[in-house]
Amino acid sequence: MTFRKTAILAAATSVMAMSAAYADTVKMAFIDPLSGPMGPSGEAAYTSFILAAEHINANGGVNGNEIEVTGYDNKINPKESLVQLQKAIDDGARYIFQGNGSSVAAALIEAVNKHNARNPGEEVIFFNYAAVTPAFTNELCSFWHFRFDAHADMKMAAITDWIAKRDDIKSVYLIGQDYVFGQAVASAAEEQLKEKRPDIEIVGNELHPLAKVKDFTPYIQKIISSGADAVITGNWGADMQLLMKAAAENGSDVPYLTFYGGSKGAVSSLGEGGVGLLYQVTEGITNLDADDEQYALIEEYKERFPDYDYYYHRAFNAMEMFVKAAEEAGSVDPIPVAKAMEGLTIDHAYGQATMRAEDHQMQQPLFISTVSDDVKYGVDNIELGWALVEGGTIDMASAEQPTTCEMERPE
Amino acid sequence: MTDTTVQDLAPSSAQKFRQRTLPFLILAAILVAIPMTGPSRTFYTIAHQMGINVVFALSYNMILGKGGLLSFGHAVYFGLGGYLAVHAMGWIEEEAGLWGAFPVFFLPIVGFAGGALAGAIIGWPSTRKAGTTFAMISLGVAELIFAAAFMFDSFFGGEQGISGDRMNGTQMFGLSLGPIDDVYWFIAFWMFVGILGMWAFTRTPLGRLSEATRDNAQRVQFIGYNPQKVRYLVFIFAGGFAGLAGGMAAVNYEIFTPDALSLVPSGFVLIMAYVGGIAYFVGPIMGAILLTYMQSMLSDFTEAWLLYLGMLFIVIVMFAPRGLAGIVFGFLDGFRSDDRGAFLKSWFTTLAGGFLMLIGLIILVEVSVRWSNGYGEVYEPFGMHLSHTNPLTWILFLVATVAGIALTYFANRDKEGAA
Amino acid sequence: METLVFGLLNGVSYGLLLFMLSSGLTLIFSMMGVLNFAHASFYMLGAYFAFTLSGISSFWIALFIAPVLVGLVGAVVERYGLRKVHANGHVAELLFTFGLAYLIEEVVKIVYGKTAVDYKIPDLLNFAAFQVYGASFPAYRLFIIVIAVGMLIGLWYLLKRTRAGLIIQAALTHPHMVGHLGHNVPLIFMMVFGIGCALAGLAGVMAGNIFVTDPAMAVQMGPIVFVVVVVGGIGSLEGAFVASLVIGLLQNLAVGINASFADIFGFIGLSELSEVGRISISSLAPVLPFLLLVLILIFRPQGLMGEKEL
Amino acid sequence: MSTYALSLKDLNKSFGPAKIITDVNLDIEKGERHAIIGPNGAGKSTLFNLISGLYTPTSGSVKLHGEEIAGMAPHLINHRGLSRSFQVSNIFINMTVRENVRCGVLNAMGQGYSWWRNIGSNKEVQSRTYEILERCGLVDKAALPASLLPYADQRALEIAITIAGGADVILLDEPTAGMSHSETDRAVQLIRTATEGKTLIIVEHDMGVIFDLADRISVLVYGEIIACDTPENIRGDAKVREAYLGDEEEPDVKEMV
Repeated sequence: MTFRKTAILAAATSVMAMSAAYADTVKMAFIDPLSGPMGPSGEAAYTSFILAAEHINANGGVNGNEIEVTGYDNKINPKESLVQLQKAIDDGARYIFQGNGSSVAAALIEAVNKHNARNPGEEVIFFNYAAVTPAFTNELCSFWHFRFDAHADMKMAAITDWIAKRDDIKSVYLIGQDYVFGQAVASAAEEQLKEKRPDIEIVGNELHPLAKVKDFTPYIQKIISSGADAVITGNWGADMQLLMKAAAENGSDVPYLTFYGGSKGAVSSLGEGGVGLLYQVTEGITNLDADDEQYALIEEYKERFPDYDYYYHRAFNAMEMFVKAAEEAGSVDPIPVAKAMEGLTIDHAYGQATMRAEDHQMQQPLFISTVSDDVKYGVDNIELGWALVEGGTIDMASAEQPTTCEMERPE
Repeated sequence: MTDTTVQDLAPSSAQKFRQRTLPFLILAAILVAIPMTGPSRTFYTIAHQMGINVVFALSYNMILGKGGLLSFGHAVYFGLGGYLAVHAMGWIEEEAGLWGAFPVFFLPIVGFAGGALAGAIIGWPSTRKAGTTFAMISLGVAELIFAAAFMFDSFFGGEQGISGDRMNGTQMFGLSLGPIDDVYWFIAFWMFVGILGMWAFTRTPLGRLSEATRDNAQRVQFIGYNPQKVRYLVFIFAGGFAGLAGGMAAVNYEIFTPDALSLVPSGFVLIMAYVGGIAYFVGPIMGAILLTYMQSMLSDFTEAWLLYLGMLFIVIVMFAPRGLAGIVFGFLDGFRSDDRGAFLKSWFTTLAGGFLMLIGLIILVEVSVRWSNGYGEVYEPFGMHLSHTNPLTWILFLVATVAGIALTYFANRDKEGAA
Repeated sequence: METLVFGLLNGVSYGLLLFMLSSGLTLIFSMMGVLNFAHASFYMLGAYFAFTLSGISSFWIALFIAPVLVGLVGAVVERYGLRKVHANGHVAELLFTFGLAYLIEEVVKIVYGKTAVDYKIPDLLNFAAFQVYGASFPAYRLFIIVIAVGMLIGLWYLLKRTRAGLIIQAALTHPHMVGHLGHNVPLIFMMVFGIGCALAGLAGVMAGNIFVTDPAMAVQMGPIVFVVVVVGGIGSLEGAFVASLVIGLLQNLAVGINASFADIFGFIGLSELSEVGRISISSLAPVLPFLLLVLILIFRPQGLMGEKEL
Repeated sequence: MSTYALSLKDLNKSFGPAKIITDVNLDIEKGERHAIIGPNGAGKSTLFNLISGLYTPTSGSVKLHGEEIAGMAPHLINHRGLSRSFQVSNIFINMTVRENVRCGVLNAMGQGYSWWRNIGSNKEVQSRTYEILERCGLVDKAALPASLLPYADQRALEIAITIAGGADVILLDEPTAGMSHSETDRAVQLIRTATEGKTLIIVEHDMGVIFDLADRISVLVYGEIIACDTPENIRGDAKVREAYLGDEEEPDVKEMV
């Protein structure tokens, strides 16, 4: 144990020692919860960005510059995020990462827009890696905002695509949190199902208050008695875990298609009960076929950060895309990098990804996976992990959604 | 009897100047001097938050310290006032009705109105009782309003909240409110107004009566006042000033989200006021400044900042119930007393003891946090390599803690011996 | 029909769980006047202790040892913390427990990590007790009911049939008199606080594995416990029992009602499309207890079965 | 037709099965100084609490200047011109003596709840406060915190607060309890001047004080008024003797008989 940690430290110091060779430092700020109840969510992503940056630096950095990612704890509070944003900008950061909470992302988009308008020459770019409200790349779209995660409608498109292929699913139950996001998920599901499989009956459309329910058993019993063949939910955090625990406990045995089934602890809390019950949609899972380099990365991550699992593949995508854009632009300044990023395509471990120019929404293939006991990499330090389901690969075009964005670009 | 004899009972005008006018002159001088030092943007950002929290904490102390009402839902009035101000900001932008002519600079007045209105409506049933009943009602109301915030999107904007743009409408004092140093004057102005207003309130008959009701509600009844009415009126004002702070926050952040109404900020304002010292007018000001700083800066140094916050709070509750202000004024009193030498000796021994215990605590917490994370990170203060396997860590921890406890013990034994 | 049956079953099991939690708080509150904000934190400690103990021994040992450990922690907190603050009045005591809740959460995070631990239902009870209308009722929930009833009987026996219980009962109704009778009041306080915390710990042992055992569990459960105690009435264990069941049933049955405000108040012209009209009863279920709290405090401040006002 | 300052009719109060006050009838003239005496536990304080609004009568009526006040909230009764003191000093300990009195004065001036005035700027309030402090001999202690006052001065302050509101019916509950002889003499003097021209109802154990002050005396035993007459007649009343002789520990009996 001690030996391993020292070895990592030695590696870390050697990276530090090399830093003298860089021309300059590109400062990037990671603004997300790093303490409090949502702390683990932020930390799982933060560690991914740290590792990605280390790899880039070890390969000579970006245009000869070293990348430095600094964490700023926003306590998942929009106002505190703005304070942290000011601190980050003061510290010289010109690139901001954030993902936890659409309210925070909305506040940051607004704040970055205003900052850039009020402080020309000191522009800041916001890389959104997980806030999935569709509006951010539609009516609220901004030149200064790039999203690397598929937004809610895209994920829903993947889910409904998969359902459409399954003739045994005749009825669907929708359950979600009673606020903008949950409502948006429910209406997207309704619309898309009507279009792709008009014969499917929506037997329930339940909204429960956000983060208030302690026992989901009554909801599960409603689902069971409705006779639904599948359940779709956008729940996250405790609402997601408690829902799934209650489902397993009460013998619900239909697929639960989730956005956030991959959140930490969900699989282990269900145990074997999660097999064939919990499904998720993501841009990649560790048990997809990939090259050895990717496997090495997954293993390195697990070794470095034993509390977490390799989950934020898009963090590595975002960094890779940034480096490529900076190289094409021949600069690390925000505006040229942002312009180079528009329409840029990268090849990552699980396929291609393109940053659509019209709305700065990353287009990528999506995967539906479920909990399985026959996997290469488990999660939560147990044997169970995520395995691709049959017909679970949704290609880029199928997931693609139209945009209403009318972007204003600086000249 | 002549007027002069009557006046003799009141403090002299020199005293009045020293105790009442001078502090405000000093405050104004500080506020004017700050921008001259060329502070950074971060400084401004945190100073603005402090300004808002100072007003918010003082408004909370109107009911806790001066009114004796413990509330777990004060953020409701901050939030509702702030929401109204953000909406007003939107109306200014759209130039709806007469709003087009309303300067953004005066939005805190709208916040005040919103907070006071919410206080008037919610306070009506809840201030009929004091004590624990009031505390419980405030908790229930806060939960209800917070839940409602997610149901009524048109006013609360759901999870994303409502945002606005402060660079609209009529400009006041040549401030566009765009750049952060423009906003500084806005915050400084309203913080000054808020402090002055709430201080003046303590000098009104109602303000004094509020303290009388806190101390002895029964007696107040028998000299002809209705304690419920006193509590209700004070509650409305506290709501109003909380709303004023909300209005300041609305202009500063240009966004309001339902989080602002939740139990978290309500608990935080309680901690700010109590840590600062609820028995003193300046207490909440000190508490707001310290805790805002801790919230924004301490979290950069340690992820266990909430643990330190909890510790600080418990230590204050257990050992210094009069808060930071009590410590400061206690020191000043002791310093002026006849037995200055003995007092200073005991005071500084306690201070040194507390400091040593703090070092012990920090070592324990920081080493534990890193060990618990398991990333192999090591706590390295002043170039020391304090891992959890290093004996030096535990020697330092033990020495600091034991020495700290011993020093505090002796200091207090001396004190008791002297008394 | 099936929603009703399940609503009743779940309501009772959830309600009894709430009673386990709130009986301890009722004891503490009515005897000591301390509104223990950290009560749910002791519930969390119960779950975590049980997790550790069932890891090194078994669930059945944890079931007995963990509440005792939590009780000891509670007694220590009373002896070295609360007692010192007591002189400064009830508000100071309340604030002390408020800070304690922060502290326990942070310490738990350091010791057990920030994410949920894998605290599982024992295999022996991990099966479906019976099936109704296609849904299974888990055996563990029946077990909760059994344990809660057992605790109820034990508590009743302690209070009505033992000398210590008689003193506690006397102290519940006449807190100032007990000292005059020559009893060691500080010791009684310490015991009551310890027992109250142990009951919360027991609830944690029982609930930690059907819900999630993570550092946020205290914050999630905290407010609802207050609701139970206040709604039930101060100093009334019977009241806490009734309130627990009422709230358990209320929350579970309301979920089954799909009607929206527009359906109910349609006759006064409330539209399905308006924001108020869209709200459905089932979506309100989790906030109903707080509505109940506010209404009770305004219209019947002594609670459902309490004798004195707060 | 002249109305009584205070008129009690068939007043009853019971707590559960215990009857504390039974059919009390009492009429007090304007300007009268009326004393209520009786053994401990006779219900004297309960009677005060019923009159001043702390308790609601079980049945019966209480009329102040002819207006029914039974069951009214204390502050409303106070507005109608009745003010009381307490047996245990009941003052605002965190305020100075001057502020204590000022609280009472403000109400009389109709400024109780005002929040738009500076409390120190009203001349009338200041002079009235000064007047009351002077009358109660507290001027030199005006700036002291009330908690630091010696006991006798706290009792004086209690009376000062009671009369500050300008009520014309004053109820004093054992104003000299626990005082030394010289302090008692001073207190009697104070009560005399402070309540000049007002209706006074006083509960006392010190018979010296009562015979000094009272125009009439009511004797309350087990919740009933067994006698109500001038001091001279009470002294000779057989029923009163009997009631008091049954309670030999009553210290003032000998002095009285």
